[in-house]
Amino acid sequence: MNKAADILEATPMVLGSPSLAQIDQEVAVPMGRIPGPTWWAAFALSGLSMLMGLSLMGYTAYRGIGLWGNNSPVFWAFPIVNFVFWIGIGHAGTLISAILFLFRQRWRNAIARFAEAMTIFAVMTAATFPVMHMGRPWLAHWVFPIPNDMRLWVNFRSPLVWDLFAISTYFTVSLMFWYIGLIPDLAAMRERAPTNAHRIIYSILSWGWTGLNRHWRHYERAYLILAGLSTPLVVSVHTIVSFDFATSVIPGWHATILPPYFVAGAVFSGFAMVLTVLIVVRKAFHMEHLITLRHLENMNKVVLATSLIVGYAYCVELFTAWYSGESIERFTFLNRVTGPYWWAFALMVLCNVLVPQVHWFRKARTSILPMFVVSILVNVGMWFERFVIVVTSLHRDFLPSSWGMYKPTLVDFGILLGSFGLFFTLVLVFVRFLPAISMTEVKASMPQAQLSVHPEEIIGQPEMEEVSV
Amino acid sequence: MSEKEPVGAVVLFKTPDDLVAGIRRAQDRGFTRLDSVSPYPIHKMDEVLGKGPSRLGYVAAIAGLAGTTLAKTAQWWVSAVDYPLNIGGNPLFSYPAFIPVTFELMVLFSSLATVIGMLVVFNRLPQYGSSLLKSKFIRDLTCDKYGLVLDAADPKFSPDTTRAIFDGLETLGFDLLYRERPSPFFSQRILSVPFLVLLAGVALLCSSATRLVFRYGGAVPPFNFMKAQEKLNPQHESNAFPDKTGMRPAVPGTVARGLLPYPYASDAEAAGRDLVNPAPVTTSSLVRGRDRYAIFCQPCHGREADARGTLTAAFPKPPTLHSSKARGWMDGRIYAVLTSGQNAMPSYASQINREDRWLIIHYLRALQRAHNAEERDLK
Amino acid sequence: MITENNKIRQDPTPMPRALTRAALGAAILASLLMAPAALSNWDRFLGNWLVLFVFVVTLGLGALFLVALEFLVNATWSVPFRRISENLAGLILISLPLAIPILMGLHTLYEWTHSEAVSVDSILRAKAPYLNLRFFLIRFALFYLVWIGAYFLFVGGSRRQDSTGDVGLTKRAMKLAPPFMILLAFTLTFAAFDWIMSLAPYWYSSIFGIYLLTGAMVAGTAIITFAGASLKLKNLLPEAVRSDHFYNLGALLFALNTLWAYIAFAQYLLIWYGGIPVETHWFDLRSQRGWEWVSVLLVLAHFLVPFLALLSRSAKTDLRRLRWVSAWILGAHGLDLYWLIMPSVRVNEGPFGWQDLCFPIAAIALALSVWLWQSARFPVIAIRDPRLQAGLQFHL
Amino acid sequence: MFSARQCEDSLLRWLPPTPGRPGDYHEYLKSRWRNEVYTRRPTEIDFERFWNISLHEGFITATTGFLQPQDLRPEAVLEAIGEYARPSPSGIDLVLTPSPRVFDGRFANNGWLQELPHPVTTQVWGNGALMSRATAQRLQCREGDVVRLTVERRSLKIPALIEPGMADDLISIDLGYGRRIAGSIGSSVGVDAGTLRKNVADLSPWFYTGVGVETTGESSRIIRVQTHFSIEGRPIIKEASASAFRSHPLAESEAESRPHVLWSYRGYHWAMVVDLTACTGCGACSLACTAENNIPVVGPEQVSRKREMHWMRIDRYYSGSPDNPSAVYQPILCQHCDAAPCEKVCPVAATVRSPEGLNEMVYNRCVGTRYCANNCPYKVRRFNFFNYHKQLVSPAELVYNPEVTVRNRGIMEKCTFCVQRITAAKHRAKIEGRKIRDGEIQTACQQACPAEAIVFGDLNDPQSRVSQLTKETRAYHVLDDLGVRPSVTYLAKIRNPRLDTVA
Repeated sequence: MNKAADILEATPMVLGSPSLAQIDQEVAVPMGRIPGPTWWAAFALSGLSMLMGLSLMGYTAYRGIGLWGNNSPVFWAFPIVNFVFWIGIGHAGTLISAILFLFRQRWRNAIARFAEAMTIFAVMTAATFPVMHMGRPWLAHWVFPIPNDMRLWVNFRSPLVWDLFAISTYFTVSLMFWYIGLIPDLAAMRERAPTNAHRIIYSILSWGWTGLNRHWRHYERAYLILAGLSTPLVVSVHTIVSFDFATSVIPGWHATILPPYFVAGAVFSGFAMVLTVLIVVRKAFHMEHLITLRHLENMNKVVLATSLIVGYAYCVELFTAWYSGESIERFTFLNRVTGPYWWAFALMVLCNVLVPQVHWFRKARTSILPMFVVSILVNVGMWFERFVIVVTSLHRDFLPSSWGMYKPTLVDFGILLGSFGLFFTLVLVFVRFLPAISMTEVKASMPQAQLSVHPEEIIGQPEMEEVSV
Repeated sequence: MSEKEPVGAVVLFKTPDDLVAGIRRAQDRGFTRLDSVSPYPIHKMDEVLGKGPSRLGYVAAIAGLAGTTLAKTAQWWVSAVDYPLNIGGNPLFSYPAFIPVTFELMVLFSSLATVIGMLVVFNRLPQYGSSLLKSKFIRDLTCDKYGLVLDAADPKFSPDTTRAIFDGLETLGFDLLYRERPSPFFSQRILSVPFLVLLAGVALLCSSATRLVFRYGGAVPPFNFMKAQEKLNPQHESNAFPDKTGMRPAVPGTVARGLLPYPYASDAEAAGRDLVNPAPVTTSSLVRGRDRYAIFCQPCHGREADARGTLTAAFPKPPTLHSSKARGWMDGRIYAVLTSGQNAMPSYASQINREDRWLIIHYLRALQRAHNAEERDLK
Repeated sequence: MITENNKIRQDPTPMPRALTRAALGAAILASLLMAPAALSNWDRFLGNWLVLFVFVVTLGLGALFLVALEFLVNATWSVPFRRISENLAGLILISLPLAIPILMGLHTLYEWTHSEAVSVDSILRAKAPYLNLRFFLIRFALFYLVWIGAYFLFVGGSRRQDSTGDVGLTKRAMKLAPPFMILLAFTLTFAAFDWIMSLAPYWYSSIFGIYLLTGAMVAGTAIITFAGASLKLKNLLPEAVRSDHFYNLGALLFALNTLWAYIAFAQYLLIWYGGIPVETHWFDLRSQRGWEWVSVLLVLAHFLVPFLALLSRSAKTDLRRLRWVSAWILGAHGLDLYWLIMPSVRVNEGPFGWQDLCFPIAAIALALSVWLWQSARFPVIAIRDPRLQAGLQFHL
Repeated sequence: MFSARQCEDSLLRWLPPTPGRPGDYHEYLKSRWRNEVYTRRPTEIDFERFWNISLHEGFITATTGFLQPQDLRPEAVLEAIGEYARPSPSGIDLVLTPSPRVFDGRFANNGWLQELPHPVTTQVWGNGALMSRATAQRLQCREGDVVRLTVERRSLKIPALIEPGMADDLISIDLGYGRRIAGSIGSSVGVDAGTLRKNVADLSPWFYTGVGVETTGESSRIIRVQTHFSIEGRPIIKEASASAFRSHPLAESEAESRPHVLWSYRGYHWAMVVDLTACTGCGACSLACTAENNIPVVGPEQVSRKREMHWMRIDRYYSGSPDNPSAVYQPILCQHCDAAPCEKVCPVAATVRSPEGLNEMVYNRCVGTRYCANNCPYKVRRFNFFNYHKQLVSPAELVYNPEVTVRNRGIMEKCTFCVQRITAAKHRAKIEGRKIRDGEIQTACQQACPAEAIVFGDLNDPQSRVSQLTKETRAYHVLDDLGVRPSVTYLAKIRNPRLDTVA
């Protein structure tokens, strides 16, 4: 049967079988240390671009949307593209932590924490855009159904209101999911805090967690339920984002395939972003044996799969547009491929469909440089996918008289850069102060951590009463 | 309680299997109040301790149901009852459009309930004062060792002899647990006064900040609510003109359509000569005439035009309009009186428009005729 | 735990006689009812036949999909069920003869085959390069080339393994799985466009391929669950196949069914919201003349009931419940196809006449007989699969 | 205001004083009338009333003719133009025409007119050397390339403006632009072609032959509000030649199935009909709308970024060959759809249907997501990207209509069917206890349209002109297949048969 052995994946999830204590050590120690110059350099860079982005947003709020390239007919442009892009990034986290958890994919344990953190940061980044995108951002609270003295209500038929609910729910749930996962680790950090300040903070955050089994019991259940809830949630979020476009009547937006297509695209880009950052972090913090090549390979497989789904969506979309036989529908997609923005479409297809195909080869899946390049290209491609959908559909719609071209301004680019700054600043702070890998889950998945007793032998034990100590 | 009294004990083990062996031993000795401590959830440990699955699922389900109901009813009430607008010709209660929000609220409610239920209700956290935290083993227990916790409330428990029962097992140590008086903030109960005060403080801060921002921040230019209008509103003054009146009077000498200048200001008799009543005598015209009369004339001249008005005490008494003189006047002559006034009577030109003046005259004629009716009128 | 291996019968497990009789009875009853149905209303009969045809195809492809899925993600828990899927995948072979009446009745079913209608209608003319008889038949052939080819590659290989025990066959299947999945997605998409969507030649919805794809997955999983649960209840499966395996199966069924509901809802919401007549027309047909009740019934039968029935953890391990829920879902899938096809075929007829009755019976007869025929020839489990042990030892 | 004085007053003042002539122009005019008109017209009423009545009526019936009618001699006209009709020498001819917007430049400082698109080229804020494609190709210049025109020794640099349908070898330039001192708006907008003129012209001061043209490598910005001139075979314009129309009138292309109509309008249902046959594309409607509804002037920079604010715009489409195309003008305004896509998507319900079928825009509720504008198939919604009213200086506030809100930045706006006029009419009707009469409400565009191509009224009143016209065979809706059910109906363009026999 040894030939069968290589079919059954026998490669361990953690290399070098470290002791549980070592795992804690490796994860926790970087937090105690004073960060090196590279960290500071990265922090300064991202921090500066974040500040620039934020100040540009402020300036826009002061002067008006006119500072951007938006016009008629392209009323939505860069900010919406960025919004969808970042929301998409935010989907990998929950997918890894929830869906793979439900599928009992143990390899997720090492990367789940990190991915969840990136989800939260990505959603935070994304959430800035709808607000600043408003013509009168100082009235943003009007979009919430707040009872008010004017007896006005919001329009629950509007996809933007759905968006509001979806994103706030998604953010809340991901945050709780992430924090729940953190509590035991925080307890561990509490016990090995370098300074007293650390200790107090970790103590407060860990709610006095001690690891009694009666706590674990409900804890695991809660984790399972949250995973079960987040799975449809994560699908719903990008579905609703896709509704923003698909409910309209604009050709190129109004396509029924958009929901699944957007969800797949979101997972696609999310995984790519997680890969990009993970590859760097794992190198910087020397976690190669906790986040092994096998983790990365599995992620690359998901990238390939989602890339194929996205490619399928492109094809079906184009075909259906032709199949419809409607001249306007056909023109929109012809214009998408051959019109003035053909290069965006070409870039999108190249990065999202063609490039990831290298992952058919195990060699590419398991070597760092190719996968790094691919992951970055996928990020680029997914950004352009949103650009193609938003801009090329709008700039030539029904009445040729109102056709126009869209040219982004420097402010647009500045804000885009700023969003990356915001995201990476948060990531850097996170890896500095919180365990980037779930010690608890990695420990729990170690071979020596299991009970060797066979399940059948422990059925029907007398129930123990709860201790109060 | 006294500081000396131990609330329990913890036995330290190296591997999960040792832990299970320890639990078995304690169970054999009749211990019923015990629990395991581990740095991670040990698979199947619930079965070892004879615990069934957690009931958290019901909490989640109920909360989810609540969220669904709330969302559906709220959206129905807002869109169909309290704020019923025709939006794009859609039905007021467009159920397909209300499904997304319903779903989101379902998820939000049930996950909030799950987390709060798990932490606060089921696990009764935070336990900043837990005696385990003071144990010397706690560092190991959160890292790579396993503990068996025995409760002092257990009848079999005694601080001195309990240690002995684990002889012959792979134990790493034994430690008695003492509850120390918890610090006021790291309290056992989440409902401790300082914590609540802190909570209230934060809430107050946030709400007042929000209020300030929304109340004043929004009104600072350029963040306006379009209260400031660049246009010149009616009845407002304008600095463009020397006399500051925004609404301009007509340039002298202009003649507006339908408003020929009234030439008889000085010569009422001429008006009596030249002018004829252009208004037809119809029921509706008489009715309007009566109304105008009631508004403008009646206070002085009285309902019957017999000078028995309500204001007679305050004002010089007008003559009755049933005098032969008044009845002899041509319509134009009366029109002249209405237009430019006479004796104590001021001009009503600015209050009663031209047609109405003529209608009033018609009504006045009717009054006069009714007041001194003749034989033929009764036919 | 190698001992468990001995419990597994190496030879085909004899199926209960009752099933054979049931299949026979159903077949006879169906064929008796068919003649009058055909005579009373030929168009309707053809429409029903199309429903039956697509039903059988989706069942077969769904089963084949599960087989490929196992190799794709290298799942071990489903190994004990794989032979059931393989046997039922045989429905693809049966569907080919079923297609003959459809191909003969194309002119009655599909408006775009009427050259005089196409010549006067700009939209149909625009579609003619795709919607024309020759290309339609070429595509039809291509679909079956792919499906039957895949059937023999996967199923044939696995059966050969019973005798040879060659691990290489498993490896080959693993290599084949990804490309097959891609092909399956495209073929079934275009099949959905060709066979169902083009019944209403103006209507188009880009999600429709995925709609049928998920439908097929649900149906496939449902019938596997049904067969598996029935076998287990009759103790025809090895001991080692325990509730944990069925939990996974039930969970998969639950997930896929919810996915189907999601796809269906997305399609409906977007078309309802957009309100473009060309698109809404299709749903208008399904909200008049009693069809509105079928639509409501579909929501209940294909989403609400299975969702609630399978939600709880215990439900997924309760074999009896699994059995009736999966049977229910199979019915719902049939109803779905009926709802997709009939209103477009018989534009101004209401749902449900006695003519439709024979087809569910026929479907049951077909599925049963194929299954019995297949499982009479091969053991109930892929006995020499290298991952069988791991599969049997699977624990939650 | 600004203690200004009527110009005639000034003239009187500057004339040498003569006894008996009143210094005030009003008095002067009246005295002229008293002596020269009143006397010639036997009447019993005194002069004051005669004067007032004449003013009021606007005319007087003259008994003894003031003017002697001359009869025209066509042959004389032919002679006159005959000498110009001789073939021009080699080279390019130049025609200088007064601008349809700023005329000879006297209106150059009027922002409304500067921003009004040119009826043919849709150019705003400037002029250019208008030439045909063939000519442009021969000169190797693209649109916007600056060319130097030379008439004798006078030369001028001006951007080329290429338009199908121009005669070859002919360049036409609008006058009235390029004024150096015209005021805060009109100074140095466009190019002053007057400098090419010759005080003693051999043919005419407006027409020159043998004009030298060479490209200068430079290029300058030509701002057109419309850049694509073909309807791409979409259901936007319907046209037919009269003969063809008579033989078979066009039938409204009915979409497969109308969405179920849930809402009916009790009371009034306001609607509009626009007759494409009558429309000449002059743009008066657009201008009237600007004046009525406080629409800001955004300036060349913003227009070039496609942010013009006109609620009523005139689309112009070409059909036929680029050398000799035929043009259609289509006034496009908010269609007030019964199933308006813009309303569904607004998160704050800032745009909703009124009970009278208007698509209402609640300015102060708008938070500016611009979702509605995206979803509008007609792209008639306008967004205040900046606060376009800020830069106004007093007394500019006086030009604003006090009845209409001035929109601030970040707010969406669009045609309201002049809701302020509707409301005013409703008040009148209520006071007088009646329904609004057909034709009582005139929208600003309708009022201004010289061709009476626009009709507004109540669709619920079967007798109203609107309902009558919507039943015409020429009636159709733009983008009818979308099923948005617009309230604006267009009457198909019917071309003059004699022209299409020529073409």
